[in-house]
Amino acid sequence: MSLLSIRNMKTDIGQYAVLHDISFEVPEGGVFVLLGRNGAGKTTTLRSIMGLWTPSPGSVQFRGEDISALHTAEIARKGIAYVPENMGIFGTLTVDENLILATSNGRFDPARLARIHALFPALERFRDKQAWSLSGGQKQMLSVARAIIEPRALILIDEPTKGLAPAIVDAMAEAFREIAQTTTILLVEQNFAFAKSLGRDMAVIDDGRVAHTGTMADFVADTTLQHRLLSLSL
Amino acid sequence: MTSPSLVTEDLTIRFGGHVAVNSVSCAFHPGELTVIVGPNGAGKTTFFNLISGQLTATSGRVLKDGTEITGLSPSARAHHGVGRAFQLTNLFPQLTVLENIRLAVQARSGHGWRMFRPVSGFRELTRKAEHYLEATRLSTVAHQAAATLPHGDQRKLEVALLMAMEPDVYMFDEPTAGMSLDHAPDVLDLIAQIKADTSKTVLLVEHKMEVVRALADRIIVLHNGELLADGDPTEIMSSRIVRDVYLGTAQGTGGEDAA
Amino acid sequence: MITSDTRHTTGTLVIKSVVALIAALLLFAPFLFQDVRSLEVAARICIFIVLVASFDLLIGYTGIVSFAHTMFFGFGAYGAAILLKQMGPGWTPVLLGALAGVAVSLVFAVAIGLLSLRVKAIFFAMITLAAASVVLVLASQLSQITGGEDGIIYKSPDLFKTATKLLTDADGKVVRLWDVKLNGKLAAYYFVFITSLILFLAMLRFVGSPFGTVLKAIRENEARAEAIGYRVVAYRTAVFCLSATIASLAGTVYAVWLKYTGPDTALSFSIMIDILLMVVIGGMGTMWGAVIGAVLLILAQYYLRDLMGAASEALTGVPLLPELLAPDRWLFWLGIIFILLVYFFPRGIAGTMMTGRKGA
Amino acid sequence: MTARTATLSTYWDRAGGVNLLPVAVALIAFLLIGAPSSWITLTVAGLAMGMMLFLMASGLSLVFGLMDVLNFGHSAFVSFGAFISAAVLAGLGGWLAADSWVLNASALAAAYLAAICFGLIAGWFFETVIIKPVYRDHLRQILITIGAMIVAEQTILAFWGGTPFSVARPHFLEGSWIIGDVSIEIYRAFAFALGAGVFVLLYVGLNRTRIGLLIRAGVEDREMVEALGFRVDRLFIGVFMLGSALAALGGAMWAGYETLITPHMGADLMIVVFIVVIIGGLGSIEGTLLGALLVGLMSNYVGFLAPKLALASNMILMVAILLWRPNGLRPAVK
Repeated sequence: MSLLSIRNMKTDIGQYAVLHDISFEVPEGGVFVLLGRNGAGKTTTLRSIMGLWTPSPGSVQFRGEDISALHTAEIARKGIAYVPENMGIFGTLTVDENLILATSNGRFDPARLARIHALFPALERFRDKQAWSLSGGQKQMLSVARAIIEPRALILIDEPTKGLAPAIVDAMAEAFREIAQTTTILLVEQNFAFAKSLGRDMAVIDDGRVAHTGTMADFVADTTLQHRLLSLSL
Repeated sequence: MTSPSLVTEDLTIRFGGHVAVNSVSCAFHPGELTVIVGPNGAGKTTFFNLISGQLTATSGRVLKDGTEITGLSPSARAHHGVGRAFQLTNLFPQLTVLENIRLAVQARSGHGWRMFRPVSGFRELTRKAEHYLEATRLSTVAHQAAATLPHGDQRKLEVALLMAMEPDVYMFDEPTAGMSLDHAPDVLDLIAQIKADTSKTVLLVEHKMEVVRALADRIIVLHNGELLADGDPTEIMSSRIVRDVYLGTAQGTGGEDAA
Repeated sequence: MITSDTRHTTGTLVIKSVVALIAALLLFAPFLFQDVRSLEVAARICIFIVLVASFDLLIGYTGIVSFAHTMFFGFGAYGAAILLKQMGPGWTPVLLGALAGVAVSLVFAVAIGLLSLRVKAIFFAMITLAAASVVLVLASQLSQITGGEDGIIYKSPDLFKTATKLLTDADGKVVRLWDVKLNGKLAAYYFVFITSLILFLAMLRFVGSPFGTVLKAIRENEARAEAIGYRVVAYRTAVFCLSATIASLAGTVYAVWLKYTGPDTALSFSIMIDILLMVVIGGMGTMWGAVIGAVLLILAQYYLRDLMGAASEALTGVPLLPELLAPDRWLFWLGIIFILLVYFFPRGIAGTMMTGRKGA
Repeated sequence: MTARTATLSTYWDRAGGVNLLPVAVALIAFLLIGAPSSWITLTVAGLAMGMMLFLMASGLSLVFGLMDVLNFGHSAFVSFGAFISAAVLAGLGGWLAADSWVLNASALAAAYLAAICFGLIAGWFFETVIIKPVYRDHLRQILITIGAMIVAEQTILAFWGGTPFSVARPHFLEGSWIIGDVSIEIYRAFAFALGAGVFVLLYVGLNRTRIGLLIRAGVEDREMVEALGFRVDRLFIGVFMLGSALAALGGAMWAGYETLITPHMGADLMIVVFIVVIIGGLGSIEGTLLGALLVGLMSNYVGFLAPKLALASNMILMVAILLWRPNGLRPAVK
């Protein structure tokens, strides 16, 4: 059974219909990549899963349970974490405060904190710094760290490599590989090289619809398909 | 060569410690269509915002036909002939398509302050608006509220608004974003028409390579806010540096930008 | 959501015919309703239609929420009142008063506009509220000029004296037309009616003009309006000034009609509340809504209260209910109706009726 | 910017920045007033008034910061707090008249508690019934809350009538302390102390507790707090209730300060409260305290120096500050 299954999801934002028909299945484990052009509806898909926009009723099943009508906070409590495109860091709070906020009871599990500090040493060094003073890459690390400070079943991550230096992108890929061993990741990514190296399954969204689903290996092998869907023609 | 209609000199903007556009100097000439490419976050939209006035530069200058417009408001720049369309649909949602276009025509005509004659009395406004309706093939939906249009038509209306402003410099920010490939050609035809008028300068941010190949007279590559390359399309598209940027092996952001 | 399309649906026709009927009733009011109180009501309706419509230019057409509208109304009223008091009855003080009221209103409107129209709508609402209340306090404190809480009583121009005979018959008696004396009172009413009509028609012109379309564009999408070449701050300040000017003129006309000006008739916050209620109940962004809202509320103000008084007396003995039904408590019920309306019919009466089928 | 102004502003920031404004106002007033004894009396009055304004304004400001909701009917809580506490005090006239200090204080505590309880319940009702349906629609929010204000004011009129209502004060808060030629009204000192106590509690609550952490995070990015699994809407009801209770407490204290109250007091105070939050910057309680102290001090100094300008002085202060900082002195980070 798939962990998350999206069936005929439609989402309107205000007066605009943004998602027309989105269906795909995210199996348990590994990294599932959502690809698509700018404005195709990838971010809206993640936000709809998270309940930040209202998707059509019955369209989102998580572990077989319909979550499309739940409140965002309840969806989060089901074990879904969200790392938004803008990272959603609380700038006036310290790094530790940002992290502790993401725990359900206000206490760190020492082992998980140690694991996070091992993955992202900067977060240990700047524990008491206000988060706005971090660099872009460190903020991204903090945002990801928040998502794994407690065990979760699924993490939705929106363009984590946007505007990051290559060294940090590499560190991020490393971290994702580690996280993916215990947690399923649904990744929206524009950086194809990055997506390629991580993804097991994938879907392409175009104009608010799913244009293709399959495995990453097949997609990488099929350049015509890539060309048609992503215009990778350079 | 003609004198440039739009020039940026050392154009720079910082947000806190982050330099989003870094000392970009570039001249754009009438009769030329320049495509601006670069990975996401490279500063393309910010560069546009600096030219059209949604953002004000930290340092550097913007010149239109030799007149400095760096500190002006967006509306003043529009009156200097710098017009732009937006990446995200940005219309007057409750007004009809015709009303949307007529507003742009009217802004150009300077009739916005006339308050004693009904709009219907300004025949030439309506006539011009209808002209652009036809040019963009939106006549059939002229009396529909903009918000009720399908996405593709909204993108066309976005372009129609820009055309109705009749600027000298046209700036398109991903005009086909979110459009499926079947609908994109309509918008591209419109841009090709504009390009055919040699008195106009066109700037285009675009990801789709077939579009770039079909339309570009020149390509500039932005990367981490800096001007990385500038030149002839074939030259740029085959250049090593651009490939590296796009395939994520260059220093700085990796990025397969077409996604 | 405010509708912009006024295409010819049945609803539109109904609203327009109702407005035409109201106009006809107001035109013949002195002949149709021959008691003093009714004429008072009719004149008040005329003035408030203008006042509410000028407020609609802000709230309905441009999306600006101001609480300073009575302040401008008051400037116009006090301008005429002070000069009529100082200079005695005549047309010069009325004209000068109107001009002075408009001038002061413009100074305030420009100052407030430039200071705060750039900021968020909520800030603007708070700042106008603060400004209006300061002016109200000043008006009651500067009693040498404004008469303080008591206000000013004065005479209107001679033409409007009840004793003035517009037409006399052979015996020198005032001519009656359908049993109505053609006297100064009648002239005063038609002065109110005609000036109100002119101001209202002028506003109808404004909203249908290119200027009006720019206002709607700003309401819909401020950033895009700026991007296609409209200076949003300038337009907002302009419409704020325009609306202030009309409110001020309405104030002058009302001062001439009432022959009394005080905080309660021209400046108080309760007038501002009335205006808000009228524009919302009538329907924002339609102009016709202003007419319907003003008529309904003023009729309620005058006649519903009598009804409530009767009900209150009938219920003597029941706890609290008589208190809530007392004529002075009519605002309580209006407040509740208002809240329900904003929830369920945010377009108001005119807006709800005139909305055609979607996308029609 | 020249190097010189840069240095000046650095000094300014290091010395406490905008927090120094009330001190600066007090110093200028000292020079203008001349007589130290009057100055002290006025300063105490100003600080007391500032603290009461702070109580009334803090809820308004926090609610706006957290949910982008501005409640134009906030003044209803102030009026109701005043009337309810006055009614309780009137009802407990026996306790107040008694010689026992304990009974006196109990009557006052009962009155304040009644106001606070009312604030909590009314706040809950107001948020769920009035505000919730119009989140994110500022125009309708303004209209609805104005409507609610009308209804609330009319309800007070129906209950207590339109005539001024006199408020009893416990005996031990009457009179003044005389130190040399300086006289300090005891009630003012008490109001200041109580207000300061509430501020400290709020400050500690916001900065040292988990709920406070959630509120501060929610002010910055509500969606993200929800995505972390917390119901900000429920938290918001709590904050709204707290804000209403504080406003009611402020009203109750104000009733004792004025000793004569009318149903319009809330609406009149509302203007001052708005000026306070505009000056302070919406969304932060530090900013609100700053604005409240400035307004309190200014009103008292100007009321002494040029009585007719008292209310206008607040307006002038607001205009000056907005010209300098369009978002107020210390707005919440957005």
